[in-house]
Amino acid sequence: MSFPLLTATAAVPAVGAILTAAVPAGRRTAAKWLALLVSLATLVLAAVVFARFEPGGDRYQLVESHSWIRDFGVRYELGVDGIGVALIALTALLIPFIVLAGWHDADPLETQSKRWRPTQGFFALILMVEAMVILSFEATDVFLFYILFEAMLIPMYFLIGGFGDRAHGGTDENAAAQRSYAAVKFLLYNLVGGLIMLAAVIGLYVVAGNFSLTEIAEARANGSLEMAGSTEKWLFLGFFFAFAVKAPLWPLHTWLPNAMGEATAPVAVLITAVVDKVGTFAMLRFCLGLFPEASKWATPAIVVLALISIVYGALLAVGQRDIKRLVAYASISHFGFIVLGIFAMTSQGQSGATLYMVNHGISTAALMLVAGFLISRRGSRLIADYGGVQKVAPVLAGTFLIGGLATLSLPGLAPFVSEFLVLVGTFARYPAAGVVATTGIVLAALYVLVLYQRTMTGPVKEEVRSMPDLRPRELAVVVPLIAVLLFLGVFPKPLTDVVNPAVRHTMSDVQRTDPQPEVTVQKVEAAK
Amino acid sequence: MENLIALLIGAPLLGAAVLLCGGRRLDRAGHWLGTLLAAVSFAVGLALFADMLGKDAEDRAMHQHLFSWIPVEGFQADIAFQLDQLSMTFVLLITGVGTLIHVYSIGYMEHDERRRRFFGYLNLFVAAMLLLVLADNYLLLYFGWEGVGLASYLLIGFWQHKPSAATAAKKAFLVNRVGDIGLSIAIMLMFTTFGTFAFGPVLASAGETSEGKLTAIGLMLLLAACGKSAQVPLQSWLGDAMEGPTPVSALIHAATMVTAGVYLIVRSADIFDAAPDAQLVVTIVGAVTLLFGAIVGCAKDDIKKALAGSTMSQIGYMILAAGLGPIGYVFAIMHLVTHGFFKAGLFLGAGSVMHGMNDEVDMRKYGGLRKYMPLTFVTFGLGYLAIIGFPGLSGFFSKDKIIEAAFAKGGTEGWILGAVTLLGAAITAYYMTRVMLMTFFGEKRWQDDADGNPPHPHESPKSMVIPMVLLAVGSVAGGAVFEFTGFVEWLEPVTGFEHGHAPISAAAVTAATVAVMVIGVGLAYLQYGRRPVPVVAPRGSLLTRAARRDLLQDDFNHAVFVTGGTHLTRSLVYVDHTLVDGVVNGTAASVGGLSGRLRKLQNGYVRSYAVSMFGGTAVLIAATLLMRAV
Amino acid sequence: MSALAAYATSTGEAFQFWVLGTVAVIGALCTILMRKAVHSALCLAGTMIVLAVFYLANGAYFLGIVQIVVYTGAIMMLFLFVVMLVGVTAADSLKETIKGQRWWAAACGLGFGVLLFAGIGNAALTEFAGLGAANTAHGGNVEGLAALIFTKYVFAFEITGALLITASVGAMLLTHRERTERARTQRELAEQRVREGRHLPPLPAPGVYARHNAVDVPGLLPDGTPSELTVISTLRKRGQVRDVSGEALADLKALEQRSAERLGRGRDDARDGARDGEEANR
Amino acid sequence: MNPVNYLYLAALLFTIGAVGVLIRRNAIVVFMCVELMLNACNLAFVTFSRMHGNLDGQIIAFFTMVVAAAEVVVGLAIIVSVFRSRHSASVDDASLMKL
Repeated sequence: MSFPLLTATAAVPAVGAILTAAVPAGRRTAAKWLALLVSLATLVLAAVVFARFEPGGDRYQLVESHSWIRDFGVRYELGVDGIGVALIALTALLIPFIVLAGWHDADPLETQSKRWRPTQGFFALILMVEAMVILSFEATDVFLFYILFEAMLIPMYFLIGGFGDRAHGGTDENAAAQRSYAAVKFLLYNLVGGLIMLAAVIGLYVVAGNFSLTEIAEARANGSLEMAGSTEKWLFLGFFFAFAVKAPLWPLHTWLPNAMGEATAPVAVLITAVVDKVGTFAMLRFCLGLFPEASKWATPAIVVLALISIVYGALLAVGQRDIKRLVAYASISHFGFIVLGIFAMTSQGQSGATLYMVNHGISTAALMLVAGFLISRRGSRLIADYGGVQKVAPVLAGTFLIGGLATLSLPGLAPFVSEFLVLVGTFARYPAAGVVATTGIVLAALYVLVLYQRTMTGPVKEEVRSMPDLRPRELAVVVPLIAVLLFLGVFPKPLTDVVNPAVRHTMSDVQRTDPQPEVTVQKVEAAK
Repeated sequence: MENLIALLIGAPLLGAAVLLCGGRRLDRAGHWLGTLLAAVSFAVGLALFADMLGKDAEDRAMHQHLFSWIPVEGFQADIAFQLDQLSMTFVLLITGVGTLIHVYSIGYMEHDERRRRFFGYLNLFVAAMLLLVLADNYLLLYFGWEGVGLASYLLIGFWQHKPSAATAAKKAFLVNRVGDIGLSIAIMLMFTTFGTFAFGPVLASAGETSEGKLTAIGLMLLLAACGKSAQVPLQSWLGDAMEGPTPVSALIHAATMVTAGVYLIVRSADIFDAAPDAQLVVTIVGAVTLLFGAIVGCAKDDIKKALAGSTMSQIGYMILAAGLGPIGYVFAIMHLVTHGFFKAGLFLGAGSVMHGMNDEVDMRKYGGLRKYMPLTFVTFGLGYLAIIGFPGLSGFFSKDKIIEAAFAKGGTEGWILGAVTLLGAAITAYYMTRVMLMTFFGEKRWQDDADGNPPHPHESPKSMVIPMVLLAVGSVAGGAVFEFTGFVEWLEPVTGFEHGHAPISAAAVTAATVAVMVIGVGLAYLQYGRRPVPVVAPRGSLLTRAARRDLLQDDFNHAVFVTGGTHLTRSLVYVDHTLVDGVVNGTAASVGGLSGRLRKLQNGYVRSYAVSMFGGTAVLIAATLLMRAV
Repeated sequence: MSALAAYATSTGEAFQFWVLGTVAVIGALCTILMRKAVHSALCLAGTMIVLAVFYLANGAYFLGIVQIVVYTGAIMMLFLFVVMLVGVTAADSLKETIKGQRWWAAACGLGFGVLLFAGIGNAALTEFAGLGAANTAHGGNVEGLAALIFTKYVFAFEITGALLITASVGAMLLTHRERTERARTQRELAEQRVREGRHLPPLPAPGVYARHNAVDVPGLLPDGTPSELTVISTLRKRGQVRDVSGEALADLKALEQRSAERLGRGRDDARDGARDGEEANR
Repeated sequence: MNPVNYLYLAALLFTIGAVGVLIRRNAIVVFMCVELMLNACNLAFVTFSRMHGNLDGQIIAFFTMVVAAAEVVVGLAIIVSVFRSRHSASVDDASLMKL
């Protein structure tokens, strides 16, 4: 029996979370360093997973399988395909920066009791989320996945409700009320989604007799498991609903702006860049893998919803007055792209969607974390409270602009690659949808540049005059992220190599082939 | 030699990276480094040019494949370069004029504390522009296309503390993005039609698909070109873009970036040749913009905006020529290059004037400057003569050829296009003469600046004058050089060439061109040379007032897109809050209300609970009995 | 008798059932309707005795005796003991305070009863095996029960033993109050009393002029008013203080009047004295 | 007479006891009503025992008595300690469950 690498990748942050939580009250700096070290160790393990994964090998690799609840056929079954590997890498990559960015976000206030240990709790919860997210990317047992899908709500709930943004307009009580509203909303939305998914999970068990993704998919493929059309559709809808809440897709999106607005910037990144990816990932792995026919049946409706998300999210981002809510609506628009790419059911679309998940995570992290640094300096989330920051803090403004440009998918930065792939993939199957989605790139430019113009340019406002530029710790967060964005923007090959075979498998799951070009072109020798 | 192509881009890219990341340590030497790297790129370009000249006309294209950019199933995008005669022309223009403008900027930006960053942006622009013209596929071209857009955004908004500059930068980027939709849809169409978007295969097999598809691709490419090259209806950003520093206006918004649209159309010649409808639209767009820009240029009092109108108009010429097909491609590029010389020279001259006049841009507050800035006057004057098409100067050759080609289009279209180009030439002569007269002739109309300092017009430093002189030389000699060294033969392998057969003789066209030029100059002289120029602009006719406001296009945009968009987003924010969120919150509230009522049952009295237990037991018994009875 | 009880119901048993059954129902109703807890307890005891008779009639001789000895004799006495502790004279108000409680209770009770009756009526309960065989199998009812308890139900029996032990320990724990501080010595108590400055001498004794020596009768102050201090605090809290001052004054007045009439002395003085007493009483 | 009448009587007593639990506030009386219900059950058990001709029913009734005794002991102890602290034996006074 080989070393359980996948379990280890999730276990390290889980154990780290417990250790961090146990650090005594007076030693909060030790807790921070511990959390950082644990997240770095996880990154190393994730890198090993990435390196050990062979793009040309089996579909699921590094498989681990143990019986768990024998009576119901529930197994502790792990395995990664290329998509999982990419997303594990994303998660493991982002968490150290989230920890570093949130270094002082959970320091106890002067007024709090000495025995109170918010810092330990904050970092322990972040590591806990990391462990569960990584494990959910690895789980190939539907029941195991479901449990993780739900369980990660708990630490997220406390992260949103317990550690709010200290930059708020109103009184402390008011802010606390807003925060708990946001946290409860997040929890309720996702719980309702999870509940419906639970019904579908049980239904799947009734139909299939076990929970193993690989077995069910295989049985479906070779015809030994027949599923009535309507059954498959209902089960698909049950799964899809949960993932659409998590993703989030219009019109189930309204929890995201509240949650991202009220949470601290690192937690907001955790929500949108890491946790929400579980939703879109699960669409690819479970919706398409388990219910190919129903997925094809639902595609037109989902494509329309995705298009609405793209345009609607972008338009609402334009209309926001709060920086963090703006980023949240931008994320909704981007999730629309991801869903569009998944359900376009072309190789380009799905590769693009997978890359989009990774790239959106990094670019949003860059933008949101810099925005968080900005907000922490001025103590306000309102766009109107800023102006002329560029003159006072050029590095901050510059990194903010790069984050923004990544969000609007400028070529040369990673999101462009994925966005274009999604667009091309969609266009090849549904030209009209591709054209509508393209308007998203104009609107993206609009909200990013308006945000930049209003906060960074123009005459320097009195309140920002003494604003310091980025500190070394903050630079250590932003610079590597930007470097990754640039690298993946120009050379995404390491990622596409891993993702391509997985996409090929998914395409064969749904039994779809790419539309062929109208004209077959002889490769001109010179082009080589 | 092929491996040097990457160096063309690499040098300025390195400069941009070093200058932008280097921090304040580089403040003192940064401008020299930037200029040096631009010059290195120019030198490499010259070396490649020399190498290219040594080969046969058909074998001159060079390729360099660096690596696979986006390797995805059924989708190959490479980072690969193609250097053929067309690209070579652009490379030399970009690096040559670019280097000159770097030199000019050393003096122009001397007192700006952020000069290092300015050079970083300029280098970034040069790199992106080179990428645009060197790409061997449309996606990489798109990369460069957006890259120059970014550089343009950064440079227009270089003085970000001015809200007008920040707004102008944003506007330029946004309008360009609208055009980019066209380019991306065109690429997607190519992908679905041909399965690839590399120049070679797409252009080679353009004829194998339906004309409708090609027309669609062509129109989408045209949309992209309209955005980048400020053609109607996406021209509105160019005037505002003059908020940027003048060297930027010269390099980006006159000589190079704005002509990228022309490059795109000429590069896609095979597609347009097979789609006559698209070509027709191209010529119409070119013709309309030609007049539009010229009319706007007549009414502006801001020297840079007047020149911007002129740029728009001249690019209109190029687009029109590109729309004419093989009879016009070469002349479009030729005019593009000569225009690059004289318009850059004019802008640098304008910058020099502003430099001496406390950054005043209103021509009504100039006057009589020829005595104070003789060198600027001479170089600007030569540029002026070139642009109005004074016989023998560069503009004369290139513009004359376009007018001839327009007539050669044939049929009614040919006559109309020819007439429009001639009219445009007349108006060009008129507004350029107006600029010349208002700036350098007449009496002084100088005014103190905001701080109360009277202007002290003086000749600019050498670093600024030398580039102006060199560009003036180019403006004078460029046309003749091209005409007599075989520019047509040089480009023909790439773009193809046919001799147009105009219904009237070439000599007649030339005569007409000169005649309308004289008329235009004369009219301007009557209006601005004979009479004193009022310091406060007269109210003017309806057309003048409309032209001052860019023929109301900005007002239209504002009314429709800005106001409408604001209302749309506001109402959507409201809808999101009340309707989408409201449905959920309403559900929550009704559940809450129900629970509030149910809560009253939980009054805390044990006996109450006991009653419900007892009732429940009774119900259970009843249910059991009923089940047994059934 | 055993045979009778085992196999059939005689007329005698029927008579006994109808008479004693009526008594049992009346007893039960009285249990829930009496205002004083002690009355309820007595009624319940009556019902239980009736039930004991029914057990006997049904052939459960052991249970019948146990019912009387343990239930009626021990458990009900425990009830009475607690009733005494809490206050035997306190009468509950039967006025309902929870809105609708009584109606709901009545409705549920009625419905429940009807359902039970319907259920019993529906069940096919015509065959009666009788207990004769079972009771004689081991030589008698008690022996039969013993045989079952110590074989089949031995575990349950042991567990009930544990339950009883636990219950008694629990009851002790619940009612026993642990002394958490050291008992104060007499010296300390005296010092405290001096410090507080109240009632330095011992509290006055109850009783009035040797006429009423009961502990619930407060002693009278010199002006004829009763002093609460003389009654122990438990009675005071329960409100079971018997005020006899008015009675004493009336007696005094009558005595004075009589002596005045007899002696023919001035009435005014007597009236003054009586008035003084009344005022003081007020 | 049919011995089923004993069952009817048991049902009646049980119902009366249950209603008593619901309408009385005095905890001691409530307890007595519970005892009444238990006794009603016992009567039913004894009757069933006779009906089936085995002694198991009586055994159950016996256990019920034991448990009832234990319950009374603990219950009354609770009542006493509650009375000590609150000076009341009314079940309505202990309404802390109400929000």
